This record gives sequence, C-alpha cells and structure tokens, in this order.
Amino acid sequence: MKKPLLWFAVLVMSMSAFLAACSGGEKSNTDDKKDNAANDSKPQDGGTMTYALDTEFKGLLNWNFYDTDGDDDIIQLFDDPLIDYDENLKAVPNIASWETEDNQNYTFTFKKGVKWHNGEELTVHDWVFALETIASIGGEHQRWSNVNTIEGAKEFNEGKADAISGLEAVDDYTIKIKFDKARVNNLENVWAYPLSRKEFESVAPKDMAASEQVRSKPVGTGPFKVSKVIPGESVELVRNEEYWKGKPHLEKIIVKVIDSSLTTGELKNGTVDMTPFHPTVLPEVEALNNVEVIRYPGLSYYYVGFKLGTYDGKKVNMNIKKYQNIKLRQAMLYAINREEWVAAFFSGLGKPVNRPLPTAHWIAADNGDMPVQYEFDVEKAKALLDEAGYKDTDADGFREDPNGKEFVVKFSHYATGNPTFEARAKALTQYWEEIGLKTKLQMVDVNLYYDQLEKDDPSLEVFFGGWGTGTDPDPLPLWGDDTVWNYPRWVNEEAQKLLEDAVDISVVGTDTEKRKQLYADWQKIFNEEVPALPILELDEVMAVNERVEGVIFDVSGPNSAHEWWVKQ
Amino acid sequence: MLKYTIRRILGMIPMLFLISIVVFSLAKLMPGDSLSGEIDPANTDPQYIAEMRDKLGYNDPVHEQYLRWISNFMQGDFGKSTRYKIPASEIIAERMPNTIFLGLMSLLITYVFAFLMGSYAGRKPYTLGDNFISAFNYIGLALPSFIAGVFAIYIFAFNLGWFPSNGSVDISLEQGTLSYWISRFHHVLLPAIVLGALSTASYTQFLRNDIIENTRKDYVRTARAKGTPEHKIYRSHIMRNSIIPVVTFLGIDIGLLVSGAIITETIFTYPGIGQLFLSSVTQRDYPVLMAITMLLSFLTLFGNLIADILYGIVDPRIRLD
Amino acid sequence: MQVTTVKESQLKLKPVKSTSPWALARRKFLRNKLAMASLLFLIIVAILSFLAPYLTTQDIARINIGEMSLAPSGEHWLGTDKSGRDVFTRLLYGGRISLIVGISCTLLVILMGTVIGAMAGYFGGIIDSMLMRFTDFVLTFPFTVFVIVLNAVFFGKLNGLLVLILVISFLSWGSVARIVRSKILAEKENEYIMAAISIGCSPFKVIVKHLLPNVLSTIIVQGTILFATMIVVESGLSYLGFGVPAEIPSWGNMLSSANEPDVLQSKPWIWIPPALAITFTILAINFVGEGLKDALNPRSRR
Amino acid sequence: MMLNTGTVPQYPLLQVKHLKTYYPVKGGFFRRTIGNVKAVDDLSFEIEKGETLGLVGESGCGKSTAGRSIIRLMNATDGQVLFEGRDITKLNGKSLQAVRQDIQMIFQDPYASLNPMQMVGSIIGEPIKNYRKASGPSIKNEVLDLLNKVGLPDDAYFKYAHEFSGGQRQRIGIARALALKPKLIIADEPVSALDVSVQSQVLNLLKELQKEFNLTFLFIAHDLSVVKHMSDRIGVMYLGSMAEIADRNNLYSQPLHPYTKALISAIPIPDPRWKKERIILKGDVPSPFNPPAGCPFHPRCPEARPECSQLKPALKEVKPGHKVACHLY
Amino acid sequence: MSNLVHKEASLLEVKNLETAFSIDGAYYNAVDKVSFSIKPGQIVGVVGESGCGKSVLSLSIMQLLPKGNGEIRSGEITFEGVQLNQLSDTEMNRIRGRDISMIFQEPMTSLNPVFTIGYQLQEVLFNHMKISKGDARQKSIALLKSVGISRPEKLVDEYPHQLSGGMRQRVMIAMAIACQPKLLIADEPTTALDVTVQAQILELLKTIQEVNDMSIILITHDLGVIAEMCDEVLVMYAGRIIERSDAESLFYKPMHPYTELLLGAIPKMDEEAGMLSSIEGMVPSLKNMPETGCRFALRCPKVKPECSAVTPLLEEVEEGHSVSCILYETSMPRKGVKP
Repeated sequence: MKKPLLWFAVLVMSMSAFLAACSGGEKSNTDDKKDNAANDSKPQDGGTMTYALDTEFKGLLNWNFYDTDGDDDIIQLFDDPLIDYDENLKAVPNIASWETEDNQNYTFTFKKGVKWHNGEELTVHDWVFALETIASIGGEHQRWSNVNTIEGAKEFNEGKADAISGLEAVDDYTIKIKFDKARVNNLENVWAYPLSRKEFESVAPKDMAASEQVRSKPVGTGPFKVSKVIPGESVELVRNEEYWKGKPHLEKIIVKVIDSSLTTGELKNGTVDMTPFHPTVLPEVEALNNVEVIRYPGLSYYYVGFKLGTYDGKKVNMNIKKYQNIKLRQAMLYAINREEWVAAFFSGLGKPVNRPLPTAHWIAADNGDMPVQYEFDVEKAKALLDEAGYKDTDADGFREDPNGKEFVVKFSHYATGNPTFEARAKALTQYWEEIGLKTKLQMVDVNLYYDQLEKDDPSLEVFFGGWGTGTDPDPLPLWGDDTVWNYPRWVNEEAQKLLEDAVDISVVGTDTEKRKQLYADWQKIFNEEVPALPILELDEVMAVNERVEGVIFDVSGPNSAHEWWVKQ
Repeated sequence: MLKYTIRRILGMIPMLFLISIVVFSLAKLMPGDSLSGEIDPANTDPQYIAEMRDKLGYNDPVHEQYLRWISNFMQGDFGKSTRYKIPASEIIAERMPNTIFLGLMSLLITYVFAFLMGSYAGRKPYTLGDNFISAFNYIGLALPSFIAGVFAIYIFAFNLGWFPSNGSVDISLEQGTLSYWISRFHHVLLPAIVLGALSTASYTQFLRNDIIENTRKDYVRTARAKGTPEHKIYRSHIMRNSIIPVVTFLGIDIGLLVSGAIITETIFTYPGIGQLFLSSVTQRDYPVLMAITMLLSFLTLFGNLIADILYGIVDPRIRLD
Repeated sequence: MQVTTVKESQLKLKPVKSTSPWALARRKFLRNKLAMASLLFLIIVAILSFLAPYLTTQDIARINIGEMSLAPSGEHWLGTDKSGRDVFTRLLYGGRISLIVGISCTLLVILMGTVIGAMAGYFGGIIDSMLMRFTDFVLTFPFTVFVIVLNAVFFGKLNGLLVLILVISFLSWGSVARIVRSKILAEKENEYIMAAISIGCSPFKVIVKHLLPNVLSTIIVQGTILFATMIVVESGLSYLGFGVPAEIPSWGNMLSSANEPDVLQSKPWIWIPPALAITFTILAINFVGEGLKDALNPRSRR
Repeated sequence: MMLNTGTVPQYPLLQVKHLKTYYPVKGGFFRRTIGNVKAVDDLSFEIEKGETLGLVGESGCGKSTAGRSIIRLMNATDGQVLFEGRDITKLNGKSLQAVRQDIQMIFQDPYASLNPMQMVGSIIGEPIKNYRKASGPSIKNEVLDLLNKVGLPDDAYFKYAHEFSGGQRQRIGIARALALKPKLIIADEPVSALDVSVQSQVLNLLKELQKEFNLTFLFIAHDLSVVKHMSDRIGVMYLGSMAEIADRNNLYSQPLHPYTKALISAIPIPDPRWKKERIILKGDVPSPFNPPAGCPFHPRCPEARPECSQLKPALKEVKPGHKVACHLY
Repeated sequence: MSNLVHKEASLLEVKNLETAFSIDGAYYNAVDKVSFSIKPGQIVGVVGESGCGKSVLSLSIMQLLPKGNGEIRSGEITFEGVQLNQLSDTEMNRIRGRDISMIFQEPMTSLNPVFTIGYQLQEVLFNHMKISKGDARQKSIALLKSVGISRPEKLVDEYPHQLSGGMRQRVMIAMAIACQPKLLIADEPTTALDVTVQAQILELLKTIQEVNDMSIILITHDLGVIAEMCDEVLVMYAGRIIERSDAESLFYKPMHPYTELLLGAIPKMDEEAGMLSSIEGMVPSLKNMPETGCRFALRCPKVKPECSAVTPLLEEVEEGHSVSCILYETSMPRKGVKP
C-alpha cells in the first residue's frame, strides 16, 4: 500500500494492527516476534478462524479502491500485492520481481501460474488495466499520485493518448515501465496492485468502486476467497485451494466487526480468535488464559507540535513568535516523564523516541546517536526555562514570559468518544505545570482538529498529533517547507536541504547508505530544535487465541494467511 | 378513509419541505469541510482542491446548492456517501432490513408482553402478580436503554453466554435456511428486548390503568345488567376499549423505534440505520446523514398518520374524512 | 347595596387551618411512604452532589498516574478510574452536572411549553393554529437525531454545557406545549374562567391567576416525568459522546467508560456506580412523580 | 361609571336585536371552517329594569349562548345588544370592562364555576378588586357582608370551594355576581344542578335578593316550572330563535306556539289526579349545525302546514305583550 | 292497575336490606334496614334526593354493587322465591337481563362506544337464549321497532355516538325488554333528557309495562314523574324508607315532614309564585350519619327532643300508607329502638 501518510487520529480510532504496512507476503522470521508455530507439531488442515475488526469496514474490498484499514485487513486475506516489503520496509519481490539500471526504466517479471479466484491467470495486462483505470479517473482517484509518475500517464488522463506510453507489455509475464524521470523512490511509489480485467471489463472506471465486484463479490489472487459479505458486519472467506504459494491450512476465516468494548469478552468466550486491540486493555488481554498477545513494532509515533508559523498555500512561513524559543520547547520535553506516561496510557506499548521517525524504519537513526536525549529531568527543564527568561515574577506559582507578561500554554488534543484522550492530555499539562508553566487544555472534535491544524486556526497553539508512516520513508511531505502537512510550520534551511538531497538521484544515486546518512543528519537538527516534541513510538499488538498457530507479525504486517492453522 | 389518507399525505409535503431546509442548513453548519470526505486527502495541490470545490458545486450560492440537493433527493438520488463511495441510498438500503427486523421484533416483544402483563394486572389489580408486574414496570421505566444494554451484554452475553453480544447473524449460515433465521433471531433478541423495555413497561402500565378505569365504566355495568358473563365482559367490552390507545401507539412507535435504535444498535454493534447514523455523524458523511435525518422525519410523520388511521379503525367514534 | 359597619368579630376572623387544594395535596403526599422515601433519597443525592466540593478534598481533574484503576478500598470507597481519579468523588461531581442539566432542561422545557401551550390554548384562533403548526413541526424532528446533529453543529463554538441544555430544551418543549394547551382548552371550558372574564379580569390575569394554578398540577407531574427523561437524555447523549463535554464529569460521561473493553469486563467499579446512580435517581423521581400525581389528583382516595 | 341610567328612561335596560351567534365548525386537513353551528339565530327581546325575563328551551336551543353573547363571553356574529340604549357588541378593552361591571352572571355548575385554587373570600373579593382601588380590610368587610347576604357564615371566607355543598357553592357564585352591584344579572341555569330542596333555597334567595336590591334578571333554565316561578315574562326558545314570548301567566294559560304547548304539556305535574291531554312530539331537536329550512320546528310540529317548511316565521305580536313566531297566527 | 291487595304474592321482596360502603376501612350503611315488596304488574316509584341511597338500592337488587367497595351486609332480597343475595355470579347472570333488567340514567355512557347497537342488543339475546345470528338480528330489529325507532334496519349497524340521547335511551329500553323480564328497574331513566323527550320515554315505558305486564321500579328525584307513573311510592331519605304509600295518598296527604317539605319545594306551574318551602341544611354524609334517632331530625322543622334518641320504624299508619316518624302514633305499640 502506498498511501504515504495517514492521519494518526484515524489510526487511533481504528487501532488497526495492519495500519500502514502494505501486505502480507512471504516473511522471514525475525527475533522480536512470538512464533508459536515452531513449538508444535505439523500444521493441521481445516477449521475456521474468526478475526475481529474493532472498526467498521466500508466494504470497498479491492486494493484499487479501498481507503480504510478495516477494508485493508480483509483485502490482504484474499489478494496479493505484486511487491512486498520486508521487516526493514525494503521492497522485496512477491508476484513480480524487477530490474533497473537507472531508476527510471524498470523491467518487471511476473510469476507464472498465479490465478485469480475466477480462474483466470494473472498477467501483466491486469496491472496495465489497473494503472489505466486509475489514470483514466485521474485526480479524483486517490492513487493518482502513484500512477502519474509513469511516462505518458498524464497524456492518457487528458485523453491525448490511447495508452500510457511508459507501459510496455513484453509478454504475458514481462512488462517494462518507464517513469517520467529517475527518482530514488519510483519503485516504492508505483501502484503495484493489478485489477482483474475479466471482472471489471464491463464496468466503467467511475462505477467500479460501487460495483458488486468490489463490494460483495470481490476476487483476488490471495490465499482465501470471499464467499459472503454482510455489509458493515462480517465477511466470510474460504480456502483458495489453488493458491500459488500452497494450499492454505484454514478452511474458513470469518472477519467480523465488534465494538471495541466487547473485545476481551469475545476473546475470553472464544468467539473471536484474533483481533487487534487498544493498548490500554493489554493487561486484561494478557490475563486471559486462552489468548496470546503478539507484539511487534509499529510505524507510528506521537508528538506535541508547536504552531511556529503559517502556510500560505505554497510556502511555510515561520512567523508566530510565542514558541520560537528552542529552550522553552526543550524544557517542555524534559518536563514530561515519558516512561511513566507511556506505561499509564499505552500499557507500556511504546518507547520514548527523540526523533520524528519510528525505529522500525530503515532511515531511522539510532536513538542513541541523537544529540539530546531528553531524559525526564524537572530540574533541567526549570533551569532551561530560567535561562530562557521564563520566570515567575508575580509569585503566583506560574512563570511569566521574558517580558513579564502572563504566559499560558494553550494545549489542544483531539476528542473522540475515547475518554482516555482527555486523561492523557490532561496528564501532559500536569507535567508542564510542575515546571511552572500555566496550561490550558482544549479538547477539539477530531473532525475539526485536523481541519483547523491545516488552516492554522489561531486557537491551536500547542497540539497533540501523530503520524503513521507508510513504506516510503521520505519525510519531505511531512516536514518540507512547502507542504500543508508541516503542521508546526517549521522551516530550517539546512534541514530542508538535507531532505531534498536525500531524494535527489543526482546526489544519492542508488546508494541507500548515503541516503540514510542524510536523513540521520536531518534527524539531528530536528532533535535539537524540537519544532515538535517527539513523545513515543507505538508497538502494535494482536491478540491471538492459543489454538491458532503459524501467525507471524512484523512491522510490515502479518505473514501470509495460508500459513495460519488451528489446532483441532 | 382513503380520501383522508391522501389528504394527510399531501399535507406532509410542506412539512417535509420545511424539514429539508432545516436539515440542509444544519448540514451546512456542521463543522469541518465536507470536502475532506470527497477529495483525496493526500492530494494537496491547491489548484486541484479549488477545481474540485468548483466541480462539486461548493462555490455555488447556498440556495442553488439546496435546490440541487432537494431535486436530486426527490428523484431518489440522496447523493454519494463520502465514506463508502457509493450512493447513500444503497448504504441505507443495505442496513434498512436489519433495523426493520430489530424494530419488528421489538414491537412484537413490546406488544406481546405489554398485552399479557397489562391485561393480567388490569384484571387482578392490587394482587401479588400485579405488584410483581408493577415492580418490573418501575424498573423498566427507570433503566435507560444504554444502561440496560450494557448490563444485558455484561450479564447475558459475557457472564452467562446465552446471547451473542454483537452482529445480526452468524455469517457462516446459508441465507434463507432455518438455522439462518434462528441465528438472526438469536442475535436480535437481546437488542430487541432492550429497545422495547421502556415501551413495554409504559404500555403495560397504560393498559393496566385503562382496564381498571374501563372496568368502572357505565357500559360495563350495562353489560353486567344484561347477564353477560364476567369473562366475556373482560374479553370483549373492556379489552376492546382498552386496546384503542395502545394500538394507536403503534404508529408513534415507528418514529421512536428508529431513534431508539441509534443507541441500541451502537451498543450491540448491530449494523442498522441507527449505527450508520452515528458513524455518519462522527465521520461527517453528510449525504448519508442528511438522508437518514430526512428518512426519520418522514417516518415520524408517517407514524403519526398511521396512528391516526389506526385510531379511526379501532375507534368507531373517530371518523376520518 | 349598603356596606354595613364592620363588626369586631369580622376583623378578627383568621384562617384556622389551611384546606387549600395545595395543603390537601401536601398532606396526601406526606402520607405516601414510597414517595417520601424517594424524595428523601433525591434530596440526599442532591445535597451530596451540590456539597461535593466541601465533602471531598480530591481534585476531580487531576490525573494520578500512580493510582490508576484501583479497586474499591478504604481509601477510595468506589475505587479509582483509569486516570487515577476517585470514582466516588467523580460520582458526586457527576451528579451535580447531571442534576443541573436535568433541572435546567426541565425548567426551560416547562417554561417554553407552558408559555406556548397556554397562549395557544387561551387565545385560540389564528394564534393557536400558528403556534401548534410550529409545535408539530418541532415535534416532527426525530429527537435523538437532531440533538446529535445540533450538538455537533455547535460543538466547540459555545460553552458545551449550555449548548446541550439549549438544544435539548428546544427540541423537547413540543409535547409539554401540547399537553398544556389541551389542558388549558379543557380548563377554559370551566365556568370559573368565564366568571373570571365576566368580573373584569384581563386575559393576562385570567391566564396567570385562574388558568395556570389549575393546570399547575399537570405541569408539575409533567415536570417530574421530564426531569427523569432529561437525566436519561443527558446521560445517554454523554454516553454516546454527544452530550456533556468529556472534560466535565457527568454520570453519562462516567458511564461511557463502559465502552472501553477493559472497563466493561474487568473494572465494573468504574461503570456500575454511575449506572446505578442514574437508575436509582430515575426510579426515585418516578416514585415522587407518582406520589405527586396521586396527591394532586382530587379524585384519588388513597 | 360610564352610563347613567337616570337620563335615558326611554330605553329598556337591555334590548337584544336580531342577535346571531355562530360557531365555526372546522373540518378537513387544514382545519378550515366548513360551516357554522347557528347556536343563536336571529334572537330579539328586551328586558325592563327590575323585571325578570325567563328564557326557556331544551338543550341546544341556544339559550346559554344567548346569555353569554350578551355579557360578551362570546362574540356575536351579527345583531345588536343594547344595554341602556348603547350597543355593546362592538366594545373592546376598557369600555368592555366597564360594561361588565353592570352585567354579571350566575353560572350553572356550582362545581366548575368556582376556581378550586381560590379562597372563597378571594373569589368574592376579586371583582371588587378589579374595579376599585380599595384597601384590603374594606374589601374584606364587603365580602363578609355579601356572605351574610347569601346566608353563608363568616368563616366561609377562608375556606375553599371544595369544602361546600352544591347549594352553598351556588350561594358563593351569587355573592360574586352581586359584588359589583350590577344592573343586570344573567342567571344561566342556576339551579339545574341542585336537588329539589336545595333548589328551592336558592330560588328563594334569588327572589329575596331581587326584592332587596331591585335586581333585573335574565333567568335562563330548561325547567319551565322553575322559570315560571321566577319570571315576570317568559321567552321560549327553539333552535336559536324565539318561538314565543309573553307574560308568564299568559304563556302558561294560553300558549300559542305549538312548541310551547307541547313543552307545557310535557312537564310532569306532581299531582297524580292531574289528567291532561299530553302532546307527544316526534323525534329530537334537530342539530343547530344543519337546522331545517323554514320554521325550525316544522318537522316535529303536529300542526305543520306546507308553508312552514318554506318560510321562517317572524316574531310578531298577536296580543299585547304576547309575541309568537308561527304561521298559524 | 293500581292494586294493593295484600294477599297477592310478591314478585320481589326486600327485607331488612343493609348495604354498606367501605370508606377508609370502615363500613357505612348506604341502605339501612330497607324492606318493601313489589307485586306483578306494579310500578313502584322510589323518590329521594341525591345521596339518599336509591341507586344503591337498585344495584343491590341487581347484585351489581362495585366489587370490593360496596356489599350487602344483611337482609334478604327474594325474587320469585329465590334469594338473590345468596346466588353465585353465574346463577345471577342467568337472572339478570332475563328476569330482571335495568336501565340507567346516562344513556350517553351506558352503551359501549365501540360496538354497534345491533351487537349490544344481540348480546343480551345470546346470553339468555339459543338463537341463530340471523334470528337475533331480526329480533333486535323488531325490538328497536317496538320502542318506537323508525328505521331499525339501519340503526342496528350504527354506533352509539351516532344517536341522540333519547334514541339511546330507547335502545337501552329495547335491550332491557328483550327477554321480556318480569321486573324492570329504571334508575333515573329520564333525568338526562329534555322534557319533550322525557315525555316520549315515559310514555314508552308505560306502554311497554302494559303490553308486557311487567313490574317496574322507577327511581327518580322528580316527584312529577312519580305522580305520573307510579302506583306506589317509596320516599327515601339518607338510606332509609321514611314513607310508603300509594301515589295519590302521598301527594294529597303527605305524612312525613320531609315529604311534605319536598312537595312544597317544587315550583308549580299552576300556582302563583310565592316563596317555596325549603329544607335547611343538607343530607348528612355517610360518615356523619347520626348513630341513633331519626336521620332527618337535624333538618326537621317539627323536630322533638326524642327524635334524636329514638329511631322510628316504618309503620303503617293508614291502610297502604306507612311512615317512619314518631309524630304518627300507631295502634300498635312501638317496639324498642333500632340497635
């Protein structure tokens, strides 16, 4: 999956384990995961597994049209991507393997004998079909940015060409793709999900999303086939006997939606075999005798941002004074007991980080290499504030700003139905009050929150946020000087240069080490300036009934479901 | 009667028209740009956003937007769900059967129980059985549905394991088979009881008091003076009069049930209109939101009409013309 | 007619014992044990809630990371919630908000309903039909739906509590207006109203002095029902997350923690107290309402 | 007081001329008026100062509506009500209030005509308060005086209506009507809800009071014997209009209108030896919503003629002081 | 018709009937020691003011007292030799509507609003005889015709609210005479009706009584109706019969002071208006009824000191004329006082 960024608010509500990871594919075992497959005897065939979503799925059951995690979770059970990612989020071949010399021209080769559930063989034409479908819809399709980098895609979209010139199907199993220019991330960016021509040939691209081929009778190439869809409620999948990686063990998988309040009860009763859950219930889930918790690194992190400027639609301008003092920002990070906070509100399912990237990402620098470590230190925080001139001049117990005026940290947090949000936000303000900063907490409806952040609403000064990243590591869309997603509106010329260089093929070529070094330098600058206080990165958890075997998760998601089995 | 019904239905039109204005205005007033649901959030090109705004008509004068919406609405085009990417009417149609099933079950439970308990208590007031029923009623009236729902799940689904705590049916069952329907029934029972508890209690009470009151009526004395046996007096004279108000509640129930389903369906993760409505609010899915609101307003009006027509049918004193 | 001279005895005349209908109703109510017990319970709940700041030293807002989700104990009678706040303390504060919302909504609804209903009922004609059309219109709004939508519209723009009260009240007065109107219409037929007009009372005086006192018993009984309903409405909306803003403790907000998977199942001390508080309060209000209905009904014997 | 009776002796105290009071009947979805109940339809009579005019008729004949239209508890649709020579049907606001001071009403239902929430003292004192700026004690004295006049004890002052029997309540109602010293009292079925023995007490009281204060009464009742007992002249109403009006002895001994004859003959006489020719009318009084054309009585009239169904007869004086609306005369 | 021959067997015989109502747990006699009898074909009037117990008396005979509230405490009600107050509900049901039937004061509320006239008429037929539906319909049409209803075929399918008060009372009468009962109890049958309609109904009752030769107990407060209809009259006051006589003797020679005053209180058409006689005070309520003595003593203008000590018995003073007042000494020595 290629959607590079997800709003974290959405993530938190849905709490999906699969979040930004793109697929389930062949996995090599990694050390940090619980693998119970090894302990037991040979896998047994048959049986039904129930997988619970704690958020409603929309029913757009096709890679090419989905946009939420719930649908994603289901699709990956029945459809395989062409390209997979390993535990370091590096692209690895799945159905397709590739070659390139210059990062502009690629040759992809498909495995033979991969069949759609409708019996047709998967060929490169299905991929072309998918790319052309998206290109014909163009800007209204959310994946357009993953297609428009192919040479000729724009012309095709505008109707100037009958085909995308950059696509050349050599035979049924080989295709050459030419991109409009060489980039470091052309491969990660390109849309690598085919669309069955046979299923969709009679449907106009505009109508596809609403068609029954997407909603109720989807087909894929994956280990399971969709046999029944009850919209908004559950999906039944049955074994794909002809799965190209081998016959799946499970006979049936049932995916159903349950209210998150029912998670533990359902797990306990055995009516749910596998489900992601909210970190706060970790102790309860761990206490269940019949359930094991699989914990694996996630791709998301939380931060506290400061509005340092505004966005004029093209450029970020750092023109708001209140939080420009770096020492003030650093002090506020020193003041937070992140260990305690994570333990309290995330059941310890997270680690404090000092940079705006999750550890699991290959471009992440080692936490220890960061210049400032921000250990919880109230005295240090107070000293920094003193240095910066924030002193209590009127003896009311709170510090005034260097000019002696009242200083109030206006802190905002998004609100959903989840009552812990208020508590965790409140806890942060309490840390700041400890060091003498008066704070005011504002809970903002989540739908309004990101809108206001984008529009630089003056009511948001210090704000809580989170990003979940995708497979593409590039921080430029988030922290560049020309993007609306740069919520803190932070500009640093040096940092900007580093980010630009890291994606410049003329600078880094195909050398990932060099690219990683540039990112590490960027992270150091961020670490010192803290335009946003990195708080923690989150581990993902999955509750699995102990009768279920063969399930493996890593940062990119679960292993292929055909390896899962249940003890009978 | 037919003439009356037609006239009443015609009379609903201006009311619905006014409501549509209110609904439209509210949707416009809702915070958050509804664009965010319709435009690819990853695409931040200002030109693209401006184009989309124009294309989707967000720059037109409000009254034009309204006219477009209402004329589409009247042609059955409720707009496209910004969340599901399919017509709102389809989403609603998908969920409707579940809510109807829940509503019918709830009505059935309500009326059967209210009838049994109410007629017993009314016939034997101030006895032990009546006191039991009264106690039940007081609890039913005092226990809000969301608390009842939470308790019901806690006790009957988790601790006793008698009922499923979510969903509308076991997906692995073949549609249309007996076990499929049993499963549906099994799933709907708990939410239906919770949804109907309040009205069961109040109808029981109502029926009981009405029976007691009717027992004292002159025409009952007349029937006794005619030598009509006591059981027949109850069965025909008293019950026939006592069910009149209860039957007319049926119409009003239609609107109330769907509103009540919002909470019940959410608690029981039962995929119906109520749950859809709530998620549409939180997700700002305006087309669905507006369609459901209009639908519920219509149902309320329709329910009132049904109530009046039923009244005309069961009570010969009311003439509808 | 001549005015005769005042006799001494006449001036000394004093009422012995009030036999006003209100006094009779009060006496009858005081004899109703269940209603009195319920009233006592409500008074205690109200006193405890409103004196909460004086009864407990616990800071309801402070997050105590060290004391999260503690089971009931000597120190925390009802345990602590997931933010380490004392559940008992929050129950008291929550009661305050729930009761305030309940009472404010009830009073507003009664006020709006009575004014509109009384005007429509008394003046009749075009005023009546216009007001009643409007009432029908408001009554057609599906209540829950519109409260949620309206609350979402105003969320964050105004004080959340005030918005909630206004929105609920605005959508609820219709039924009271209808009841008051029909009651006024019935009462208006009584000859004492004609007598009041014929002895020169102004319409205002007729409504306020003659009509309202006689429909007041209906309004009072209606008020108790409303009060219970409003508490349910508040807590239900808060439970769904559309009611009282999350940062303010109310019974509904407290109960919404039952939505959290761990709380419902394994931390019942967090959600059962507000659930019971709501239930028992409503039960008590209903009993008081029944008692009032009985006491104010001149025909009831008991 | 705005009107001075002394200067206009040529006018009767009250003249009702062609009074019509219709109630609209609403129907259909939009509650439009689809017709009228002609409760009072062209009614004329007059009352001289000091006399009692009895108005008699069966239920639904419009006699109560007539009374209420005169005191403006209802608005007349058409016609005139001249009180001391002045039309009061169009009065509004202050001038209407002023006229009401001179016309008072005694109501039928002793239970419904007293505000249950008011003390008796307040009920009787209220009209005085409405019209006069008087101090509390002086009003109280007046009220106690009125209580004595109607035969109630002083301690009734602090009691509530529900503590009294029907007869006593009716006395309270009478005291209230007397409080403003009105020139005309409209008594609308004042005794029909009372038992015979109590009825006689109230009738006697009214007679005494009339003698004492020289009151003028419009006495409305359905019981012809009560009306005859109380009145100087009697008007018989049928379906909203006057069928016959005459001196009471004339009316009784020589009734002209067939309806009057039937009415008188229908009254049960408490004398077993009284054997009389009884005229039994057919059917019921027709609905005033849809009154018959022509003479309203013609469908039941034993002496009906063809022209009776065509033309509504006018009220005409056949003998001095004896008017009848019938084609037979 | 007027027939006071004592030897003739009574149709109904009431002896020492006491019917009490419970108020706050205590019982108070609403009908106190009432005895009388009715012979076949007789019309007996019961007259008295409201609260005198005349309706309770009729309900006692019908065994229709409100359950759990009023009950017959002692005495006998014998109808054709059967003691009614000993019968079970089922047995009584066989008599009600067939042998004894009743019509009530309020024709507006006495008919069930949701059933057709035909249904309600046929119900009494089905209760007491084996009859087919078609016959029952024919019979009900015939009955309606017999009470003077002009279009009975249409009326059987109409609902009570479509009828005027007089028509409804006719329907009630039709229902009451459907099984040709031997006794009809008419409780204030014309009070709610207009005087011209009252005349119609009274006329009808008279005709029916003659045709069917049944007995009627006519309960009313209107002495005029009594005078017109009745052979014999019972005057009730505060739950007791204070005077019993044939009609003529009662009106021309009232004995009890109450009867006398009552007659004087009625305004009369043929007399000049003067002052009416009036009775001071009012009937004491059940709870405040004097324990001993004459219940009228408190209001009686001819009261003597012993009136409040001695309870007078109903004694025959002249032939066919009994009175319960100590002013009238009888030949028979007065026995004791009432317990």
